Amino acid sequence: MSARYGMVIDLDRCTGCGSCMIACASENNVPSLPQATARTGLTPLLVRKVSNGEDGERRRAAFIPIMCAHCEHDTPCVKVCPQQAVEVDKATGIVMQMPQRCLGCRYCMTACPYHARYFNWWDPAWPKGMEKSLNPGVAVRMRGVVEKCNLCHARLHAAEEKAAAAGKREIDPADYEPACAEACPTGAIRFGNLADPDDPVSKEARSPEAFRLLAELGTEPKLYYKSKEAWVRALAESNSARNSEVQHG
Amino acid sequence: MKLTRRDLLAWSAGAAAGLIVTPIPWKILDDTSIWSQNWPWIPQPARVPVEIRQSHCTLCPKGCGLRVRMAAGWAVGVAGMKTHPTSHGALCPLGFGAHQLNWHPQRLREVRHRGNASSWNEAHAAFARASSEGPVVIIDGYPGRAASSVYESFAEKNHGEYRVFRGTELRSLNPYESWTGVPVTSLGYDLENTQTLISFGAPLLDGWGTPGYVTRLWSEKSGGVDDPQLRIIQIEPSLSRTAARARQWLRIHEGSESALASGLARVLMEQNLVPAHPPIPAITISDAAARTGWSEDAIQELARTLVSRPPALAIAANENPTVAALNVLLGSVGARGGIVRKEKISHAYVSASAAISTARAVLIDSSVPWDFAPQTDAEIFRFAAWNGGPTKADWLLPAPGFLEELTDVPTAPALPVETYAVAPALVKTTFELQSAAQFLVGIDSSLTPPEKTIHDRCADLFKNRSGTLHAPESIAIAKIESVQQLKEQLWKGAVWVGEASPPGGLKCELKEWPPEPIPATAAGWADSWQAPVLPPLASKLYIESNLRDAPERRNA
Amino acid sequence: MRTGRIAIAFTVGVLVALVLGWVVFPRVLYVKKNQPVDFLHKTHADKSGIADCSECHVIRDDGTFAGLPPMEKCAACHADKIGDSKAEAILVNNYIKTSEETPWLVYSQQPANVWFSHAIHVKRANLACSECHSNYGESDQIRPYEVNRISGYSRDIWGHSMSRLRRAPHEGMKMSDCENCHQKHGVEAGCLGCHE
Amino acid sequence: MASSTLMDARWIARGEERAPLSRFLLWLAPWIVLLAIGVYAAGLCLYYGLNQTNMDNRFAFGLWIFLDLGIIALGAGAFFTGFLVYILGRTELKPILNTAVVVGFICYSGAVSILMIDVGQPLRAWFTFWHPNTHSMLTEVTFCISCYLLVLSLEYIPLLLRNRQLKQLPSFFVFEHQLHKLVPVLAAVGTLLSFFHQGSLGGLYGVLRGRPFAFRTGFLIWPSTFFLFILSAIASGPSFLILITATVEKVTGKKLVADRVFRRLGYISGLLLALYVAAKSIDTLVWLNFTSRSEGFAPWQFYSHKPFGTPILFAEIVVLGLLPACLLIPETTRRRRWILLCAAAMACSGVLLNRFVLTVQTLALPTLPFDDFLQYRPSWQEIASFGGVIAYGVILYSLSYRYLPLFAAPKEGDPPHVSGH
Repeated sequence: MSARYGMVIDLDRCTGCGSCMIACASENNVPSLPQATARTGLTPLLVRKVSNGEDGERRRAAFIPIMCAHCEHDTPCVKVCPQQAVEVDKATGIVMQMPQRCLGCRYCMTACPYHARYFNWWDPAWPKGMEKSLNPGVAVRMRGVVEKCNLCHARLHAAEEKAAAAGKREIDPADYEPACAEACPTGAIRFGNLADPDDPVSKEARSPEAFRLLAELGTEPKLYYKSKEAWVRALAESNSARNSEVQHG
Repeated sequence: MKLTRRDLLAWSAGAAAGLIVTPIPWKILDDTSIWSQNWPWIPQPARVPVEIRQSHCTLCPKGCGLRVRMAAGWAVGVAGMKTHPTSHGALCPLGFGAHQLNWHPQRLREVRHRGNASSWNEAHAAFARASSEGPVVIIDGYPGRAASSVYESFAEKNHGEYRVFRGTELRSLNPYESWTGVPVTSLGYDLENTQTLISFGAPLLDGWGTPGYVTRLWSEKSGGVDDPQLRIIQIEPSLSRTAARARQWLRIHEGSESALASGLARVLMEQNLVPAHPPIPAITISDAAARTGWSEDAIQELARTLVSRPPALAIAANENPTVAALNVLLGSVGARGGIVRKEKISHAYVSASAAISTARAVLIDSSVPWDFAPQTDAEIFRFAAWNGGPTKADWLLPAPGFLEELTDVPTAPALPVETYAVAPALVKTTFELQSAAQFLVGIDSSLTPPEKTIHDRCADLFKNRSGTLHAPESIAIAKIESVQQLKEQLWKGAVWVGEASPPGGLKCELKEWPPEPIPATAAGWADSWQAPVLPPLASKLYIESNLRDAPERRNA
Repeated sequence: MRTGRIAIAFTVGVLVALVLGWVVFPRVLYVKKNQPVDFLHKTHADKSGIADCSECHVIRDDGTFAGLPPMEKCAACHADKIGDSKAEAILVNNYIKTSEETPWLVYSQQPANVWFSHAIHVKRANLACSECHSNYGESDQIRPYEVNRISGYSRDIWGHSMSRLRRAPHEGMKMSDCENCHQKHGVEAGCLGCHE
Repeated sequence: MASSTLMDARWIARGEERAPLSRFLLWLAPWIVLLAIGVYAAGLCLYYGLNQTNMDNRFAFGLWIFLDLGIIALGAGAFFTGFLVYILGRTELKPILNTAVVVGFICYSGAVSILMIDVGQPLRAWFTFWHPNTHSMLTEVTFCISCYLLVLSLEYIPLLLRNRQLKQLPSFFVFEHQLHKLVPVLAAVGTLLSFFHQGSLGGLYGVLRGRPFAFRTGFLIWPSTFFLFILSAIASGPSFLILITATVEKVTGKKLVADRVFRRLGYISGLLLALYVAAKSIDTLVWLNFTSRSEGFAPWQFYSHKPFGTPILFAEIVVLGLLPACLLIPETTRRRRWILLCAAAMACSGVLLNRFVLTVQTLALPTLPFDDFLQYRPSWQEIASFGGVIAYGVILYSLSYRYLPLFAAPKEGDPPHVSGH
């Protein structure tokens, strides 16, 4: 039985606190390097602040978490990788980035319309002793390779192993939740199996309220958003960055 | 036979041809690529089993429930405890990186005296001498713990003083303490029942109070909901995170919150929107409009909104008597959805101010924010797990860091119910640490050590038979069979929650309309964060992204 | 004459390269290390009646594999010396009495980026231990651990045969070996299935 | 000094006049310095990693990719001349053939070395051969460029062996002769390989569905840029050969190639350029009106960010495309050497501009509605490596010119001028 994991993020519930970003980095042993900047840092999950472009009291702001959308169809990064370091996992639909295979050509980064892929510009490093706090399930990446959200695959591994030990073929959905969804204090990030019609997240993704960024590119991303605020939806669904006032600072 | 150049060429050609059919080039190609996948200067996590432990965050007094992933005696990941009755699985963003804090480069690893390395023995001797020579002031940032009782008894026995540093949430409750006599630690905001919540700059959705308590209520009742049961109206000069997500953001001139509160009070009274008639504020509606930059109509409309969906509650960012008086006018003090009194009345603590007149020594607990700098000539003994930069303290004493000591977790500030939990020492320590309480017990062995106090408190809880244990299923305390069982549960991360007290029991009348306070603002978690340093991963929020502005104080 | 001489020089060149590549190179590439204790699987199977690998190499309830048994497991029987072999003395004096974990060198150690689940292979796929680990359990001789100087991998990953052409059936634990077995059994895992 | 001059003279082809060694070394000196700096910069990138560059997560490709695409386009003269001479029998172009091979070799080896620095893990670059993803344009590029570099080396070796000293080794002479017989085959293989990798380099960006500025539909698996790149490369290649040869003539003060060879090259370049401009115009119209809109993007928004306005599009197609084509095709303009040279320079610039727009503008443009338009400034290490490749080219060409018979008049008399097309 093949699953299609995806997310629905309720933008109306996102307060932009950033818990998901830190939980993600911690789960996946992403380093925080003193040299890194907003353009060279590693943020497999990045919450972006957007505004309606107005000034004064008419100004409104919202927060849009951006991560790998795990495009299902004609996945831009998969088809460009010269050495099969990226693939759409058949069993889960996870677009899997293999840092050990990657040669760091960064072609996939130019292919990704969401800028959800990050390059390890430096070798990872931690202050002395802090390597003891690394998550045992996730291998640390070396410099010179691309990384991105793998949907906390170490948790999927743990769930699979647990199921196998218990003599089951399918994992218990309760055992597999990515760190961001787990961390979200308002439940804005919801994770589920889009292939399961009864899954609440799958239902939500099919509701008319749900939308996707750059859906017209035709890549069938599995990262859905929803918002009741008209300006948020208009902004997120427009394909044009006409508004030069748009601020994500 | 002489070797010629031609022989050498032929030999080289043969060697090159031969080399291709040996493993040398291919194995080197393969092995160097494998080497590049595992090059040795990159740390790799240990291959050890992961064990889940539940506990509580003790970095600040909000006591959020933790789900800690442990490997080989170290914490390797932190998440919120989903079943926690007040924090509901949420943590502040920094909490998610807290397990790395113990290795922060700014960690205090040795006793330091005026910038030089010293020892615990010298520190003991110095403090013992000082306390015999004159009064000692002990400042605590996290009252109500077993450690706090050590400080209190020490201060009492040595004719010293015990003072408590209050965070912004407690400070916002200060006016009610002075009006009702109920200490701030026994007061709370009953947000569960509030329908209209007007915040005068309080970062309600950005780490205010127990973050999970507020955000869960908001996300269940308000975020993305068509007809919200909790309407947050944010009064703030700039578009903060809370303002961005509130039902309504009303922009106001910097520092005019009190003027608006007074103006609203005037409208409420003049238009008979509320029954009570306390003293009328001096400010006129047109004055309030001028100060806030609003129209008079806007103030009147807001006043009507406030009474349209009761209960309404106003929360100030800091100590603000006019906002408190507005609550009195709205009838929110001692009422459902307003300011309530917890069942158990603790005694009032002297609030710590920076000015300390007569003291021979000042001992500052590690829970007091690093920036708190007493103005005194006394010898300062500063306990801290992390060095937050330049300090006036004479002694820097390395205190336990994240999850390194057994401590109890009393009720978080501003919560409407009593809670009690325990955070056992989960992780190993690699150097010599002492908490301030251990330090004092080491000097005066007649003091009750914190472990004993925690045991006594558990015994009391068991004896009183009231409240519920959340562990993670709820168990009424009456069903617990022994103190031992209770302790076991608490050590495994259970939380005791007291009975909700009935509304009322909190009488508050104003004799005169309070004067405007000096404006003071509060930032979100950055302000309530008690540790002097941030986890390295916090750089994701303010350097590697543009999500937040960098806090002013940052230790790389 | 001239061409003959060239042919000889060429052949000598080829031969030198072959000797260098097939005889000298493997010896230079791998460093031999001895295990801290001369542990014999056979002795334990025969004398102490340990019948099953899983008695010491445990799969935990959550599915994780404990790998080599901890010191307490050895100490349960070897609290005091059993017999007076040299290995026994080393075990008891250096490790059990100091309660220090024995720094075993793991022949089948995979790198950090590999995720191999014993639970899935043993419990779900019902593979016998010997399918991958050969007959270690019956070995009556401890062999040295050989480590690749460049990659740091155990020699067992590549296999003993340098050419990888004439290998014993269970020799080699490179990715291609995993892939071959998966293909043979018709099990598709994808990258995600085995890498972290 | 005297003995070294003598040594040097022994390597120079008989009957050829070359500048004194001291002057030659003086000429080389600045280029050697530039190369040394470039090698040092490249070493920094290899040792410390790509943090030495100013590229970042959104500007993941930078100056170097522009360099690769640019010099490979200009290096197309090598395969195309070989194709014209050996396959189409345009033997009148033979005098330029050696230069074409050297220039091609320089361009391709330079591009491959920059590519090796540009990847984050060069030690694993061979995985592309072992685990190739056949759907990736980059795989096609890697395979074809590697193979074609091998072909160019095989074409370069006979030239090398024709050096006065090396020629004396009998076995080398035999080898050279055998290899020389292979040249037509190599030319054919080179043409095939080049056809594919020039196209794949175009496809590299054309397939990027996620970058609507670059994305193109096309024929079967190939986006239109695949064909446009081939066409523009073979249009600019001959022009580049004209420029190089004319520069060498200027520097050495010798007449190396007959004017009619220049004019012939110019004519070929002009014709192809005209064809390219036509194709590019159609492609642009299709893209503006259909491709981009089908992805939901109003195409003119791509030109709303300064300095990448529509003037760039105009310059690319008209000023540096149509105009040089118009100058190169008619005999009257082509006859004037300065017009020929200017037009050739314009044609090369036009193709370089096309490569620049496709690589740099594509990355600078926003894709998400709340993205910024980005700017990027290469670091000195990137610029120095770039300069190092140029210096490497100049040095290798200079050495080849000095010691190899690049322009030796072919003995088998020149065929008469072929007229009419």
